[in-house]
Amino acid sequence: MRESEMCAVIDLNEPSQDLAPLTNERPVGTMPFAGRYRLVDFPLSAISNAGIRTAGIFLPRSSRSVEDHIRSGQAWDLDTITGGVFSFPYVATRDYSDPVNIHRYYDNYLTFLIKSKSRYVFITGARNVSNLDVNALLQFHQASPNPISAVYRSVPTTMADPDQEGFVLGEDNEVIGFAPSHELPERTSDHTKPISMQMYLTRTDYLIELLSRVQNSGEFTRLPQLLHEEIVSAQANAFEYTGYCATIHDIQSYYQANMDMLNEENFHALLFSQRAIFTKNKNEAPTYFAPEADVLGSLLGTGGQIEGQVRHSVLFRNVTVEDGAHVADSIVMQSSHIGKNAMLSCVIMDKGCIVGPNVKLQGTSSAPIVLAKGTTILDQAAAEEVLQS
Amino acid sequence: MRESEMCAVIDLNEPSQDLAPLTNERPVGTMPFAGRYRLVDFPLSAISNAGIRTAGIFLPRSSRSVEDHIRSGQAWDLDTITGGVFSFPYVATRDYSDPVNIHRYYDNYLTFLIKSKSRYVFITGARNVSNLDVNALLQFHQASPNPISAVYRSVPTTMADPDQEGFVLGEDNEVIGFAPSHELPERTSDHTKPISMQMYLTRTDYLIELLSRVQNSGEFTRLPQLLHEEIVSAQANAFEYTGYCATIHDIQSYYQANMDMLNEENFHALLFSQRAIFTKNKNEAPTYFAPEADVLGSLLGTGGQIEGQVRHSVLFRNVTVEDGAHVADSIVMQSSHIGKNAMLSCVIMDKGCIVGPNVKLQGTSSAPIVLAKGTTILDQAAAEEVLQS
Amino acid sequence: MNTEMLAMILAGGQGTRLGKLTRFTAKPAVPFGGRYRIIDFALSNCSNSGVNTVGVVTQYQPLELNAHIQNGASWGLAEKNAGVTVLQPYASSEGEKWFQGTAHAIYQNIAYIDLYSPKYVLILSGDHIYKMDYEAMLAYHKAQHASLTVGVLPVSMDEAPRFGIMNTDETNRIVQFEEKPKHPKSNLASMGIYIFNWAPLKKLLMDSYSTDGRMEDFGHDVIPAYLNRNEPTYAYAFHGYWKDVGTIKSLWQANMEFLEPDNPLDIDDRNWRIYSRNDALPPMFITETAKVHRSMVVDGCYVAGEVDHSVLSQNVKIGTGSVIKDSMIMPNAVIGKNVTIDHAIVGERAIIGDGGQVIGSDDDIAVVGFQEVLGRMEEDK
Amino acid sequence: MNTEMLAMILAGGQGTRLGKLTRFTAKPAVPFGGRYRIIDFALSNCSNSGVNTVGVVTQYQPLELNAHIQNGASWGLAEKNAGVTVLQPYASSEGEKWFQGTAHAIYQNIAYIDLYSPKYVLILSGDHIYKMDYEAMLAYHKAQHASLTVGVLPVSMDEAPRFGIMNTDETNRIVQFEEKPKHPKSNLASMGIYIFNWAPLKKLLMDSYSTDGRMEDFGHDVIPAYLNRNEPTYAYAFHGYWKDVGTIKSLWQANMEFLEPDNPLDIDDRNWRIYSRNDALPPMFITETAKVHRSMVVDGCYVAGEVDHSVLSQNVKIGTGSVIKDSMIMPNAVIGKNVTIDHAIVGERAIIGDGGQVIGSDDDIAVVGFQEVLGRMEEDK
Repeated sequence: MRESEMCAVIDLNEPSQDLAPLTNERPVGTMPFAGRYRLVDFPLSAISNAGIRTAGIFLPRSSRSVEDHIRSGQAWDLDTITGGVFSFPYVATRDYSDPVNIHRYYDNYLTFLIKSKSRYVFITGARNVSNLDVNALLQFHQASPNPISAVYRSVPTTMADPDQEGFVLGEDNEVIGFAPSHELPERTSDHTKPISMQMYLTRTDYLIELLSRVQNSGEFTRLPQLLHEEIVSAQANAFEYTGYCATIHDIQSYYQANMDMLNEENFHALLFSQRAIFTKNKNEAPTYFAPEADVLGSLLGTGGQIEGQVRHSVLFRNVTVEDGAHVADSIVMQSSHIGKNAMLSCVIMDKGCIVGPNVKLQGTSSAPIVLAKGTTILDQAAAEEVLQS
Repeated sequence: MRESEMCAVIDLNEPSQDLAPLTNERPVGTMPFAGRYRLVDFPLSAISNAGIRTAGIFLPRSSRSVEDHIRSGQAWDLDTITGGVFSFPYVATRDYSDPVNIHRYYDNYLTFLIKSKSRYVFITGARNVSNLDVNALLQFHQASPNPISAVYRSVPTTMADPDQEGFVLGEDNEVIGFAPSHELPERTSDHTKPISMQMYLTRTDYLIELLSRVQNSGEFTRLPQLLHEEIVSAQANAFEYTGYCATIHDIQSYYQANMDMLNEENFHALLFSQRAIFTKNKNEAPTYFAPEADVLGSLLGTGGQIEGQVRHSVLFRNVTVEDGAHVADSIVMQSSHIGKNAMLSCVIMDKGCIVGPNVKLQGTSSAPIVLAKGTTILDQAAAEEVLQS
Repeated sequence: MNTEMLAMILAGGQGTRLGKLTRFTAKPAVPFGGRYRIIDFALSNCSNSGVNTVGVVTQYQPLELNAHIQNGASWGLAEKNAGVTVLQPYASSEGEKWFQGTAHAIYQNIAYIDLYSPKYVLILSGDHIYKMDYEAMLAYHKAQHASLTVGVLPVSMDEAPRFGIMNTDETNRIVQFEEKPKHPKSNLASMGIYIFNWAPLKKLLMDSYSTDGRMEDFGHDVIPAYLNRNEPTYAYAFHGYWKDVGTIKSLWQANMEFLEPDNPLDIDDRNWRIYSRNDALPPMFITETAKVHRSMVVDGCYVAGEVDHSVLSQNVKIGTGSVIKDSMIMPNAVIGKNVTIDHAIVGERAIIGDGGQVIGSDDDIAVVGFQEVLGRMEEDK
Repeated sequence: MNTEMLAMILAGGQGTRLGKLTRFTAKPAVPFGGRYRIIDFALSNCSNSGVNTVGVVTQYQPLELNAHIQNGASWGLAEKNAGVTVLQPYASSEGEKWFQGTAHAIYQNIAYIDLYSPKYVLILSGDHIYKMDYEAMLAYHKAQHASLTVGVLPVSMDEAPRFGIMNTDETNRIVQFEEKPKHPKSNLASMGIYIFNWAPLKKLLMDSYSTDGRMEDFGHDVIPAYLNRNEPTYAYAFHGYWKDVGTIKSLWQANMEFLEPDNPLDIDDRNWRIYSRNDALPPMFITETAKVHRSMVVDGCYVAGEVDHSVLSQNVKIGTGSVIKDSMIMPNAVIGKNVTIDHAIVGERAIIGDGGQVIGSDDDIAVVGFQEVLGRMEEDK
């Protein structure tokens, strides 16, 4: 039965403090992306495209947006009778000096893994936006000697974030250690460093045994940390992902990843490949371009009303750009409204923001202005106030 | 649009301490009932049969069993594009001296009610097992003068639990007060007392206004208490439900309600009426009655294997009764196993219990023996141990 | 099962007047307005009106229609004891059953309708663009104690000779039906929308097929029979936007009207949404070389050329230097570079090679058929 | 879309040999084993084998079959770009399309199959009771580099003259096909299960219909043509429980075998579940006056009489004093009081009035048809 060949664990407990205010009411995993998606659509689509029908979602503190988005999992074929989405409540703030809580922590994972009746488990987060072929990873794993495989990408030394964690690789391309990027040796052949994508594949029974062992030891180590230790001690097979990838860890990286999608090559690699990206469906009317609309180099969702000028921007669904408004190098999320003759440049507007007529907001690409969800700025005085707060 | 005529709120935060150990890992709402159902199937089916497609489920502390059971809501047509199940996390243990938490408490309800775009809202719990015609309640409400309606049933004075709460009714059958049953005057016409079923119907905008008012006052009153006060101050129209009803509040009432279903009249009234009771579907094989099977006066789920004697009992799915075993006046939940020549009388076995060969367990109808989920009793010595603990 | 009113959508027509656009698909599956197929309007009206049991009667090239409708969940119509059922011809022990006309199609599907024991049956056509509340029409039908209510559209007296015209008395009771009258007495045109009390209609159809008086068509046979027998038959006037898109010209016109900002169809009205099947497509990409004005564009489009007063459907690609004007481009069409398209409808999956020209006029809309290929693309990475 | 192997279930047969049981329903929709309909076995085998695109070809009384299958979700077959499609006759611009035989039914649905561009097509029959892993058969097909693999069942040499027999060489390659040979050379009976490489089969069918050599039937036309042309054609032997339930006798027998505790069908095996549509029904109620032995009973049953060595389907009612023996009772049948039923099949929704007798024998199974009413019930609250 192919359905139970693999299951997946998506852990949405990822660092989000540097993404505030966009992550005030959502985890990194449900941040809107590229005019239509949420970040979690990428791992969900990857597993769906690999034929995986059983997924465990480990919920973060603000779980409402995750549940609203995933619902029954239908958009990713995760609602079949042989599979399903199983969500596990947020547990990070429990008191883990209490042995009962320690026991429960592992029980959540163990229950899911045992019920999945799968041979392999794929473990991922959502902040590494990519379009991974999980079946290729499985084939690689099956042909490799060690019990766990870990995914990395090669980042040119000049582009590597010095704090991102990378692999120290052994002679047979096995993981022998971890180090922050700036401490890693450059691979001389192509001047890159192998950066971890925090995605793993292993046999389900192997992970069950690992978790049971830790559970019985009475010690407490969270799964990400556990895997971290395990891939070194088990000398994980290192699988290189070569497609587009961005790690969303702060406002700047989020902004840049969206802007990356305005490059046709990136757009096609991530969103228009053989492996489609699925998302929750919405019935919206087509976007209307008025006689005076002037849009260039941009991505737009449906349901929009465009009367003004849009340059090099990402607009989500139901966005209105009124007559005479200029929007450049910006990200405008769902149901936001930009008034007549407003001028926006390098701005990130969260859902449902309103910018009034003639308001000017000018950020920079290295420090875009961020408007939190539902912000209303009716005039320039209000704008100054918001910017100073 | 009929879909948005009504929405429903199902609040699963109901007292469960007297139902331990059956409620150790589940709320009252997901207690198995009558060989096939969970208690929450009754309110869910009532709203589904009334054409309601939008429901808010307020989750109790142990929410896993609720989410596993309801999933997308498909079994109750609550997964359509125009509606859905919206679940709200458990909040009862938050610190409500904190104004932020107070605000959020009401926001949960308000968000749901506003999003529902409904004209009316039906509010219920799950512990009053019944088969209510919610459309009849709506028609009654529309024809009644006061802004809220409350459901009661007439319980013969001799059968009324003295602590259950009833209505003090005015001349026009409006609610003018609350009192525990033993303090209520008997209605001389039929020697009954009007007992509250904790089900209400009101205009959605009315409830929104009520909740907003309290939210803005800064005081904190939970919704059940709020409704409690409101139906007196607004002199709620009292709607009488006349079908089968049982309030599940302790082991004895739970046991009795299951035994009630072995009476054909109750069985038909609750489970075989015009308004079908829907539940999560399971693919099980037929139940096999072996040559020596001897079953009388019992309800059985599918997937069973019956070789022994069963009398006046309720067996859920996948139950095995081995050769020579006797099961009488008992409730045996899913996947339990009763060994050769075991003798059970007045026993409640939770899911996945095993009783070994020749073991005797003899409870009484007023004090049934309860085996917690997964209990294994291999011999009589183990039985004594379990009974004494 | 018991359903108050069940809808039957007659989606059987081959739509020969739509020519190349329906060679491989049924007319109701023809795309409209960028995001929709024609039948979405009838299905969404049903959903919004609380009519949740719908039979779709079809016998012509049903593959795409079936794939579009699936189980009806896209329109909120996949409930227990309800839902959308596609009804095709089948064989019974009495022989093979093809549909010979609108009333005959109902006659052949009596067994389906009786599964739900409806009190009323709503008959709809699958090829009209409009938003209508059938629940209000049913309320009217009940209030009049009608046996049959016919949806009618007031048209100008000039246009009336092109329609089936209902002549009514002062109570809206229909006293006469005239098919395309030269000298119309009224301006109430039949929309082909009927609410019947099911029991008498079923009896009439069964009686007619057990004798020689076979009732094949509602307009031609059934309505005259109802009037003859003095059955209470009323007209229910509809006043909103309504368009029969049965010809190339009217389909093109309806798409152009759809572009008007104050189009009375009001597609954006969130209280009466038009639902459709949703595909997994990326957002629209408008490149640095594009110009888009007075147009509707949807998911999956890639626009590098100029689009003026046109409708682009899902997954349409427009190459650089191309100009699309006063046209409707259907899903998955690929337009190469330096193409000119004017007053045209381009069918699904059509390919227009570089430099191609597809030019029609107000009186003669140019059409590129389903999967038709004109010219060829230059090599391009 | 791209599917490695697509399944086509040929469910078209009227099943005339099942007589009164199929007067209003297609054979694959006939109930079996209390909880199932015959087609559940083929659909569940597909689901368990990872074959998730399935076309069900039918033209006879499809209403119940359609209502049963819906969108295939009950079998886990409702995925995007996959799923179950019921394929009925339709009209194209070339005319009306009825299915004239097994191969002709595939020919008429080439457009459907090509939607998924499969490499392999699995042909199944909708009226067999068995559990089979088609994925293992495909692996065999690939390993042999076959163009066609035929599922075969080793039967006893006595039985062989009743079947289509495949004569093979030592590599399992089929060298000869004999329909019901008087003197069989082998005991490998065709199960009517085929894996074809789609491209050559499509070409063969299209060529045959563009000339006079129309290939209507797989056994009669296609397999001989494959052998003639020396296409690599292999036999794949199946060794589990397999039953064709095409006659009243064999349907009854299969139900009786289903009651055997060590029945090799192993319906309880959780690694190869047989799925079916689930209705909302209460648990079974066994009253104080019942006796139930050696029997299968399911949800919704109400048993007040004696049931011995019988299968009761969903929602069956057995009144007090009645005795049901060696019989199969189909869904929603109502058996009154003091009825005797022995060696019988009682059809769906049949009603047997009080005191009725339906008695057959091993050689002549008694049958009460779909919705048939025998006798009448006493007044009873």
